[in-house]
Amino acid sequence: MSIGKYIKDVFSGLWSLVVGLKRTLYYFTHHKEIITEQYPETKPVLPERFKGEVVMPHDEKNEHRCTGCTACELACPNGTIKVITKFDITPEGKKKKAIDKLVYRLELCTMCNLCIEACPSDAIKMAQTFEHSVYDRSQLNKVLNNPGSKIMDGVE
Amino acid sequence: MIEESFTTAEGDLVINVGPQHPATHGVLHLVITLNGETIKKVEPHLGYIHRSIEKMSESLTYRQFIYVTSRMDYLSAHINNHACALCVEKGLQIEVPGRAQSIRIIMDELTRIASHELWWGAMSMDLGAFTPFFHAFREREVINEIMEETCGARLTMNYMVPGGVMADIHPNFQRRVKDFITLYKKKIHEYDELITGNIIFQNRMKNVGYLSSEDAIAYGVTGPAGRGSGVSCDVRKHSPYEIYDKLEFDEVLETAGDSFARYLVRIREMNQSVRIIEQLIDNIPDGDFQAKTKAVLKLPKGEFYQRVETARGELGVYIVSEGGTTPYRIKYRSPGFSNLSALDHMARGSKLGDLVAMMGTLDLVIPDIDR
Amino acid sequence: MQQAELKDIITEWLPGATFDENGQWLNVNVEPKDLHLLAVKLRNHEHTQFDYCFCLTCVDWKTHLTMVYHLDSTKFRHQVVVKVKLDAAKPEVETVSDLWKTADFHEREVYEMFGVHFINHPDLRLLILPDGWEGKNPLRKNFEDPINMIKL
Amino acid sequence: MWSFSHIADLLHEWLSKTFNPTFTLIIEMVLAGVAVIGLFAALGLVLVIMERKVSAWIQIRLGPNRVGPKGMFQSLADTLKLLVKEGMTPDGADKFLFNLAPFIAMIVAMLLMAPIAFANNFQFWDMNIGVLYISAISSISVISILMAGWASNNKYSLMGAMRSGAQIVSYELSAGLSVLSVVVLTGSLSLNDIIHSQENGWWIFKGHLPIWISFITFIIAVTAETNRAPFDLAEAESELTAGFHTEYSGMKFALFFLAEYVNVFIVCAIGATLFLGGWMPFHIGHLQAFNHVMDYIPSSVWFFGKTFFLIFVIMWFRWTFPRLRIDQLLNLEWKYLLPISMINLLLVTLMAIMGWHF
Repeated sequence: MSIGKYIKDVFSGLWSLVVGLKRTLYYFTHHKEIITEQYPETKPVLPERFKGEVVMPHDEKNEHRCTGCTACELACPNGTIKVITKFDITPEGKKKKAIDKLVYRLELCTMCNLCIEACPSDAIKMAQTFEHSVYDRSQLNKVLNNPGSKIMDGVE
Repeated sequence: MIEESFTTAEGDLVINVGPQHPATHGVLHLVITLNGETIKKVEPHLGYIHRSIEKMSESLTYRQFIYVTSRMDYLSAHINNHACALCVEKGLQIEVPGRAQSIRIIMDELTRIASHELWWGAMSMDLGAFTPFFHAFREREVINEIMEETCGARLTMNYMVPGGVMADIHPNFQRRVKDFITLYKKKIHEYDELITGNIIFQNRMKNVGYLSSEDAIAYGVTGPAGRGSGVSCDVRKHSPYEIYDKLEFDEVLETAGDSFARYLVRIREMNQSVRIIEQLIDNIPDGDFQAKTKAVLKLPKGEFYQRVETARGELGVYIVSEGGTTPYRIKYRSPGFSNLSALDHMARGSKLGDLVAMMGTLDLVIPDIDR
Repeated sequence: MQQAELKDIITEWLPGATFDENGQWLNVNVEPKDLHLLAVKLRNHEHTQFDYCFCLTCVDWKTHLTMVYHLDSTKFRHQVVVKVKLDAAKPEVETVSDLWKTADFHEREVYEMFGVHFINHPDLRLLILPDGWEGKNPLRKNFEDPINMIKL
Repeated sequence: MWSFSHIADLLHEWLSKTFNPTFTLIIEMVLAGVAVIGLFAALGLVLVIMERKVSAWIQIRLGPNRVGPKGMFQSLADTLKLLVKEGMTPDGADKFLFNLAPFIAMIVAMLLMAPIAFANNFQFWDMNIGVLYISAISSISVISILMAGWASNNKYSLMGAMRSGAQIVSYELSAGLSVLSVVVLTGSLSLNDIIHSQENGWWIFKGHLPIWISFITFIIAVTAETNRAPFDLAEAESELTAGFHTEYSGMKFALFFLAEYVNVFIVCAIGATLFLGGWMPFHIGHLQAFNHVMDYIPSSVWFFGKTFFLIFVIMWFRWTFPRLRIDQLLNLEWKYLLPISMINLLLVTLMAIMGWHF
């Protein structure tokens, strides 16, 4: 190794370090580049497609669109959804299948969206909630239909 | 008694790197035999997060099994899903609409950039530089937000379905991708300033973990790791899927075969991914985003194999069908598993500190290895 | 090399091999005892040069097991699939890890998941399963694990 | 004007009037001890929060911002947490040495405080061999690391300790040689004399190229000596998890942590004293007005300002560079730093002999 190359090595090495130092000094002095989000104070705005949790929308008359066809139950890869059906008696005196409970186990859900794709009557959708932590695992077993709710007219 | 248990009969030190270790980024367990600081043997012990995805897939239908594969290589979740969707489509002989193909490729390439950015940060952190990690996450976060807006999730999207994609792109998608490309071009030179040109980094990387091209082929090392050894192993080039054969991009090849070559391949590959996205983003064809498929998919009896290029290398999906609604047997040929098998060969004779550089440039994702 | 040429050249080496051309690639079915011989030829012959084994796995057909080797040539970019039918009770086949080093790990995986014994394998130990795992092979169709079963 | 020396003089006067000389000495020693321990605690808190803020801003983060105004009490909260944590001793460890090691680290750091001039005429002990004393005592710190690494009965700890041993012993050389170049120019080993020799300009502003070289060598060498990144091989977390203090927890860990920061402070204080003029204010030639304004700033502010600037530089290094490998670390010392600083010392000696410096 010649002396010239030795000195050149030392200087090019030092220069490469200085380039890096310049970059970090830039960020040290430019505080408007900071990207930290202060989470609990400023909540993130989640897009409407965000898959947080399966919910069943009800209208103001406490009616939902679920016919109890179990398409979502069959589509779910994890057995997250369990449809418990009952038989209602319609005013004409006929027996009609309806849901008693639609049990949704959030702990098993992977938010894969397959149940919503499978639903023929758009009865369920994804909500944008994401703070799911609870103190007891049983609280993650949810019944999606409201108590006393019934199926909307015209949904078959 | 302390002295006896400390070393082997030959006087070598055996240390367990992992299953919990800062450099393994997961639960990889390497049993390393050391002579002083020099590595004599590296023996991987796997299975700490083996979830038996292959066995699980045997009981799921062809629509359902795709979501599990997001959990294999969680950094290229889109590409894993893509591979499965392609394999099912191959069996069903579905023609995917052009719009879906373009969207799929844009998503794949965005995933690749996000994955390489995380790799860049994590690898620099392994080498002791913490700052790049946060700088890389700044750009990665933009991609994650694009994903969140269109696919509804940030990491495990399950956006690809047999026949196309699950939903059409968000109206903001094109604008935000273009914004990302602008940001990326503005920031990419900082990566070189911070890490690539740094003399310490170059000394840590050059001539470390040499893998000849013959060995790379023999060990089945693919992806950026294989291309760093001069092996032309880009599946997108040699057996193109979707519309990759119509796109202009270069297969990045480096011939040095050391860690620095693997590093350069990844950095340049990000530029190629940006190039692919730029070609497609303004030319997404109109039409359906999903082909018409039956509600219950049944693959004909036979065997189907699909190779795709993930961020880590070649992913193979091998479906054996008996004609039912669920696959009879699924094998995922994961890139990480083969890449890891070369680690012992690469590491012998190097220093302990080099192991970190090697693991970093092989870009091991442990769930991908264990499946 | 085209499928027909490959078929000819393999028939020349191994007259007993049978072929299946329905799939994506040419499938070659051979006897376990012929596997290593064929593998050496495929790997080293100047017209085939299958230097890259991109997938190695096993399928449990309940009555028998099938080893599946997917081979690729980085020079000619042609592919071939070699299949070996193995006895379900005592599956044994010679290793190919001396030809393709990647087979080392893949064969260890097949060994523990399917119980296939690879003759002459340099280091046939458990790779993924925990130490002390005995007998049962998780990816076999008759595998049952009543303790860890998740009941929904 | 209220300066440190003024307060110290007043205190001394009052004590001498009230008590007999022996008693005065004892009280003064106790007070000095309390002052050092107080300085330690304050330094630990300040430097930890400083490091976290510097790293945060470099990494485009906000850093601690929850405890107290702008997160300024974060390190206090951390210290409280470490104090109440259980200090565990591993089963196979050599218990005596394991528990002793963090205290040795602290004692060494405390001893190094003695000859440092914190302000004009304010020094615990103005000894005539101050520089020699510092190089002698700072070499002892390696013992605590070796002790911790060996006694932990952990392979990672042992490797970290061995690396640290090799590292500190080698970098002592170039640190010593670069300090020597200032000593040669000054002609004295006393820190006080060295400061006074910079009355008409700090050494690095006097325009001597060799002094610049020795300043850079000094900064690199002391970064290595205090086991700071990019030379933190003793605790390289991606290789050795935490190196020599892998097995330490609670307050014993905190002592190591504190000793590291105090060591950084001390080497930076020495650097500031030798090259940046200690508590000397910044003067420009004959600009009398400017110089008077500078004189008006208390000497302690000058000293701490310079020291904290050097500390910032070392932190800046840490958050920019990747870590070296052990053989490269030794290469850097033996192939680059040592020859350069030796030739440099030769040059400086020539300068001193020929009287070329001013």
